[in-house]
Amino acid sequence: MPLVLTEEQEMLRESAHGFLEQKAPVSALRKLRDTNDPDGFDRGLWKEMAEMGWAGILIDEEHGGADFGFVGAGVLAEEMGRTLTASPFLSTSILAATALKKLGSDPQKQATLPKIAAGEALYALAVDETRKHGPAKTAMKAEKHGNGFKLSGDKTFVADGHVADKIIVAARSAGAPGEQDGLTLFLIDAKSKGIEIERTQMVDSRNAARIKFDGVEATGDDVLGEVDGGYMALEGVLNAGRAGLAAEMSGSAQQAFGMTVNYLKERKQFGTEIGSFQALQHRAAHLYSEIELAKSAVLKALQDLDAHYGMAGPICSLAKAKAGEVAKLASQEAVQMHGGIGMTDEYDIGFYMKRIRVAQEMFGDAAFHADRLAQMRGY
Amino acid sequence: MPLVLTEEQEMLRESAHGFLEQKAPVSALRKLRDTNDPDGFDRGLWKEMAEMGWAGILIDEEHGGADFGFVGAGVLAEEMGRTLTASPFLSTSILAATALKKLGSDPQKQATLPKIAAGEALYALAVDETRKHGPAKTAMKAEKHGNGFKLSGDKTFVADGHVADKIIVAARSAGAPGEQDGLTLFLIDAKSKGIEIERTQMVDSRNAARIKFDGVEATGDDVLGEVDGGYMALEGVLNAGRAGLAAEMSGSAQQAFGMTVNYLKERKQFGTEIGSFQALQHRAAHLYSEIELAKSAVLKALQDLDAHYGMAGPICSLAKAKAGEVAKLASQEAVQMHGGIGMTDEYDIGFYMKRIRVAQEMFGDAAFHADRLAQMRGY
Amino acid sequence: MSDLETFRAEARAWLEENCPREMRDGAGGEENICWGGKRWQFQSEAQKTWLNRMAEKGWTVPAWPKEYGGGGLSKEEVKVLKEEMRKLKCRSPLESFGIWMLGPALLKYGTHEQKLHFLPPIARGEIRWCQGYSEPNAGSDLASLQCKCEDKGDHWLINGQKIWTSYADESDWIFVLVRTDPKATKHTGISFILVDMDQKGVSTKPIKLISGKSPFCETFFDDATTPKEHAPGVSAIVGEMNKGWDVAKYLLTHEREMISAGGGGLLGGRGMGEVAANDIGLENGKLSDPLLRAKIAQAEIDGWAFLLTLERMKDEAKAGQGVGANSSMLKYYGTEFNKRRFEILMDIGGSDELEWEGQRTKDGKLARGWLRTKANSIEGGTSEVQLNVIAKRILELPGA
Amino acid sequence: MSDLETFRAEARAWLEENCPREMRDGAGGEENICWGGKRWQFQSEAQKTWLNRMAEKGWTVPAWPKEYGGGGLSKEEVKVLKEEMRKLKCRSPLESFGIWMLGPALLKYGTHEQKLHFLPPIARGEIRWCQGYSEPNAGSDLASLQCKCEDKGDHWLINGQKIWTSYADESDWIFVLVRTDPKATKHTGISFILVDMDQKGVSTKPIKLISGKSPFCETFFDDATTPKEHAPGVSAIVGEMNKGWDVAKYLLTHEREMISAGGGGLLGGRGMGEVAANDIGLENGKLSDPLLRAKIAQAEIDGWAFLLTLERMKDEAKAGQGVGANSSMLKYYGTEFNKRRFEILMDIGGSDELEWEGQRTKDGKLARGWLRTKANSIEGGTSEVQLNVIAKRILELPGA
Repeated sequence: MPLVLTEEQEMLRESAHGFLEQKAPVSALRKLRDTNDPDGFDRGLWKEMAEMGWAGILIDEEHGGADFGFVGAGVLAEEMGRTLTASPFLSTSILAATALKKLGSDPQKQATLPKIAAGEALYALAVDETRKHGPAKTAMKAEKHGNGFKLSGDKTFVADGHVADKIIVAARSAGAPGEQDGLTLFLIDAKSKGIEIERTQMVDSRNAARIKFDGVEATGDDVLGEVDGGYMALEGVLNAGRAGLAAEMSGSAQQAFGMTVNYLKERKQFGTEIGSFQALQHRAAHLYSEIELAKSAVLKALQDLDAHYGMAGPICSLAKAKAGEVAKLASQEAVQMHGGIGMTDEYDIGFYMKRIRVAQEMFGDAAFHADRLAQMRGY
Repeated sequence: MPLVLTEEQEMLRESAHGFLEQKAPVSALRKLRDTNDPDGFDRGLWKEMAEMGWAGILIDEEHGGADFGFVGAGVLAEEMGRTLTASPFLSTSILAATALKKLGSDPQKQATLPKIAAGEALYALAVDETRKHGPAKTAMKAEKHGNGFKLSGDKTFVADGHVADKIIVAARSAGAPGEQDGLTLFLIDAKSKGIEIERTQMVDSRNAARIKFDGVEATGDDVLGEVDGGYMALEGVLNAGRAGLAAEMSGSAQQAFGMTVNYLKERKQFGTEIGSFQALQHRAAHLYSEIELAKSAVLKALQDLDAHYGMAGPICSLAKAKAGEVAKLASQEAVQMHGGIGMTDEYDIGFYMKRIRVAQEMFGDAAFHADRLAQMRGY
Repeated sequence: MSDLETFRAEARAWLEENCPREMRDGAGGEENICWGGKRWQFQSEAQKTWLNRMAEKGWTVPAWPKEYGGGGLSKEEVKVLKEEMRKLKCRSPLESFGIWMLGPALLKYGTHEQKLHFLPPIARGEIRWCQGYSEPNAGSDLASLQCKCEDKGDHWLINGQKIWTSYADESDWIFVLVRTDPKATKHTGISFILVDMDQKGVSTKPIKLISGKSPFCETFFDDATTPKEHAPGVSAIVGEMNKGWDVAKYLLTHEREMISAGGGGLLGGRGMGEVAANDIGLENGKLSDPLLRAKIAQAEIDGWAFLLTLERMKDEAKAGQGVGANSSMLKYYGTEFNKRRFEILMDIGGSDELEWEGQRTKDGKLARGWLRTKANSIEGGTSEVQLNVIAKRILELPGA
Repeated sequence: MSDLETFRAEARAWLEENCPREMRDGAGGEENICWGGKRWQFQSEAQKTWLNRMAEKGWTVPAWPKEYGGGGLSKEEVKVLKEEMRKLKCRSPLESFGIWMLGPALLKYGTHEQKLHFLPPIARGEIRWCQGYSEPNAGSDLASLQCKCEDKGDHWLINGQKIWTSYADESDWIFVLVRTDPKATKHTGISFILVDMDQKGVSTKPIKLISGKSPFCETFFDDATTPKEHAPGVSAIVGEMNKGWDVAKYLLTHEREMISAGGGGLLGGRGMGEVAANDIGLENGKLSDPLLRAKIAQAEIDGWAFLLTLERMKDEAKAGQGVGANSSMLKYYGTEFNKRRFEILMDIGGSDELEWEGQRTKDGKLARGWLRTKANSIEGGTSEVQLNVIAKRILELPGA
């Protein structure tokens, strides 16, 4: 498959670009932050997105989705990264939609996917329990209880956990923390007894949650996929999320870089545009190259998720690691090249630096994925 | 103690500088290479150095040395690094002199140190057995044999091993490869039965040896230091060598950088000196900063070896790692900034790149020492 | 007993007797600084007592001449005094831009009358000064500044805008770089002038940074005035008219040296490796995140080598060796390293330190600190300017 | 069966019948290349037979028009032919700078007469060409070249020196950039001229590199001559007089594209991690040298992403998208990455690979390869020049 967007995907990109520039520019995120919006995103806007088919971008037509595949989802994520659009797209439309589509039973699908596609239900994926990502580290207990389970433990860094109607949560039904075997995924109502959700306002003005599970009851019907065999299933879902975040960061990097190049052309110092200084030119040219590399890795990861989902682990790690590092560099160079003005809250560039820091941390940073790649390659 | 050279040390530096520029410039190394000199260094020159007190720079006056301490030795190594002087200084006057002075019994000292100081005996230190440094990996056997030992095993990367009269060799008298305990150091005559020495001509036109020990007999008098307890003793000696190599690389880096800065001032392209291009200016300025850092680490390591020899492990690792990385960068920037001419054998800059590659590999490269530092700091 | 030892004993005795208990907690944080000034609210009676006693002794500015409110101490005596204060954990009685910046400028370029008029109130903490250098469109190119200063006979008329004026909203007076000769080319025609901020023509507006609240302000001059002489023989202009650039350059170098000397605080607190071992944990004795471990190990090498370089440069200066422009190198490397260090601390912190608000992170203390470091390589001369200086002044590379 | 499938079947049948067994070992190393030329010594009868058969078919240069000695094949047919050759492991019958460089230049800028005269002997491997571009004092600044070419009525008189002329000592003819108008400014007044090297006025001297022997030479022109017309209507100058810069630029871009397209070979052979695991060994399943492991993991990420970028750029070009100047980006990144990769391979090799001579290292094969990569970012336009091109042409940043 050629490593370019199809005409259909390109059209999606263009329409998303126009829509987001108009409806969800950085100023919208700024407003959500400054008004301390309780949701942290605009429910009206999300409804509009759902009407355009974005909420169900990964969902098959049978369940009311647009079925554009991961490349389509990545195209949207990238454009949202350009404008730093706050929305439940990653948590609901990528993570939850993938989990339910790949792991759900027919009744589970029937009960969830159409609602997601319609923008009527919000989801969150709860995996991490410590400051650094690592699904195998999961310690949260899923104890047998009658015909079902009782879940106890603490989750952190749950994106959109504060607004989710339902939570997909990884818990340990067997084995010990550090082991891959013994994980089970559950689909839990956020209002279940024993759940306590604390909204956490993050560096990027987006929202996540810390969630305490205190003997939360789950029946067998709430299990998503196989009991004890959830690790690889979870990895698949996480890979989709990683590729989505990589696409988002690629978009943010491109936008921050574009703003910087424009600034270099406009800003004068010492009697000339600062973009004429060769040291800055070379740094900009190097960054351009790095961004091109990140774009390639991201597109390939999305294509591979569509073409052979189960084998996309390495390429998703590549995309997440590379896009994360490149986006970080792009945001750092952006602030430095903008000088003092880049440090002010009034200017938008800081929002990019903050969002990129959060996005690169989520589901494993570059160090995590480089290590993972090395392990997969046997060294 | 202030982190500057004393007046005495500064005088030593100046006299060494003048002497080496005149007697042992890069052209001398080139000649040794092109004539395929069997020693790989100039014995006459070594004699002259010995007469100036360099061979015994670390040896106390009682044993005929100049007793200038490690800072003095480092000053000489740094100046030799500037001119890429080939000599047995590292192997004999730093490594062997340190080993014998710190570990030798009185009779051993009496028998060896005056000869070293007089430039009459050459030594080599044989530690490594595999491509990457790691004393604890030592597998060479020292089996009990009557009142003494029988040594069997292969050593590699033994600097000046092809000309050494005596070899200080680390062997395993107890324990298994990977363990620190169980090493013993021996002082062996290079002509002993069972020793087979193969001269290896290295990338830097210097010489090392692969040495096979096949049941070489050693008596108790040949043991240097304690039986089975040689690891920390060896580490001390290696630290001295590491600091010496770091000093040498710092000198090489400074010289390669100086040549490059001069070239930037002279060479014209696009109608102006290439040194006026800001991208090159910034890279040169960055490299300047890095070289200053390396110089600081090197000087501190040398001073600490003098002040508290047994505690100098971390600082010697710092110096070796930092000087190695900086010298590598200096040689790379030198070749790139010189352009095509830097690639020609006719020009000297390639000699620096080659020597630095070898010196940084010897007794642990930057990765080895960074890892060692992390371990020493408990992470 | 040498004179210095006698001084040490006396200083210690005086400090023991005069430094209030509450001022002996070694507290150095920004929130505990006594800045002085007309609007200053002392945080405690002890803070006030301590300032007054030290000011009376001349020890708020111990190296300044006695006639200007200082202690008239020699370099060695100042060092001894600081040592003794450190031993007793005495807080600094007073900090201010008057002490750090204006004082040195006046001592070097001011007339005797100017010194007599302005220095003692600084030493006593009565007047709080701020600095008006940068302008919104000048950035690194300070010489391009445009703030206009016109001669109106008995007074000057000032119009323009300054940016990054730290604590301008809490200060009483401002020392400003203004253009007194609009026709002159860039470096000439600039003067260094002293202005009372208590007037309608001067207003300030705080700047919010990406890290949150900041001491920085914008300062606006709309028909602001300052008399030609603040008192008989006390000119508002420091140094020669139209030669304010010399004063500014002197202060910039001074500032760079202060910043680079401050590098000692770089590795303050626990090392990165220690923090990581504690927060992330070990596996087989090594940090369980091996790539992060590699990053930390490399950074610790550079950080240690940098600290040794600070030490070496100080020792070289003492020995009368060393290169002046090395302060540019230290400023460049130190600020870039500090940014790198905070990136790593954020990596170690992981999602826990990404909470911008709330008790757990003290409202995102580390994250705000991380973002704040991004300005290190911009303020006080950007990294690019420092590299230019190294290339030109140390390496003597030709101009473009 | 489509036309292309018919062609594939025919090509395969022809290759099976005509490619000698000995030429079917897939040997691609430099030592097995057939370069052709007047002084060429065939390494075997098979090599000669293979060249002649392929030349007769026009398949040494399958894409060139038949009238100029080529095969007249379409792009798709060329691709099919290469695929079939690869399947049968056929060696390339002929390689040369005539095929890579001069041919494309003549095809684009030459007259019909020049093509008829010069191309067929290239296609048949009868004349070996080399390229005379760089001069000792020009470097990246090609336009500053000084090699003088004077009009002497019926012939040109050439004086000057070229450097980095690959295989000049084994070549028959040279295509040279010369200055035909000494008064013109840099980019103008340069012509692209064809010169027979078999004359007293042309001499060559091999250049030894830091990596050892090399194909590079210096080439000296001392009153060398070339007739204005090599045959009736066959001018010695390609393209317009004084406009050789256009030809040169075209070829430089062509060269850059060839180099960047060659990036596919970058990760040829085993991966760095695999080599390291084998040569250094594992501990708890991870490379026993953890910092080297980190370095490798990071490099493998960049290497993989770079390969994907090569793929993407090719696909974009096919789709009619893409930016032409991206060849500069690929050249820059690819060569810098290759240098980095060889540094790591040397790190992995450790002391074993530091032996410059002797069997164990095949006379320092890896070390020489490592040193040779240092020229990658210099030849074919330095990394600095590529970054300039990206800044100007892609990012459209203003000139200094």
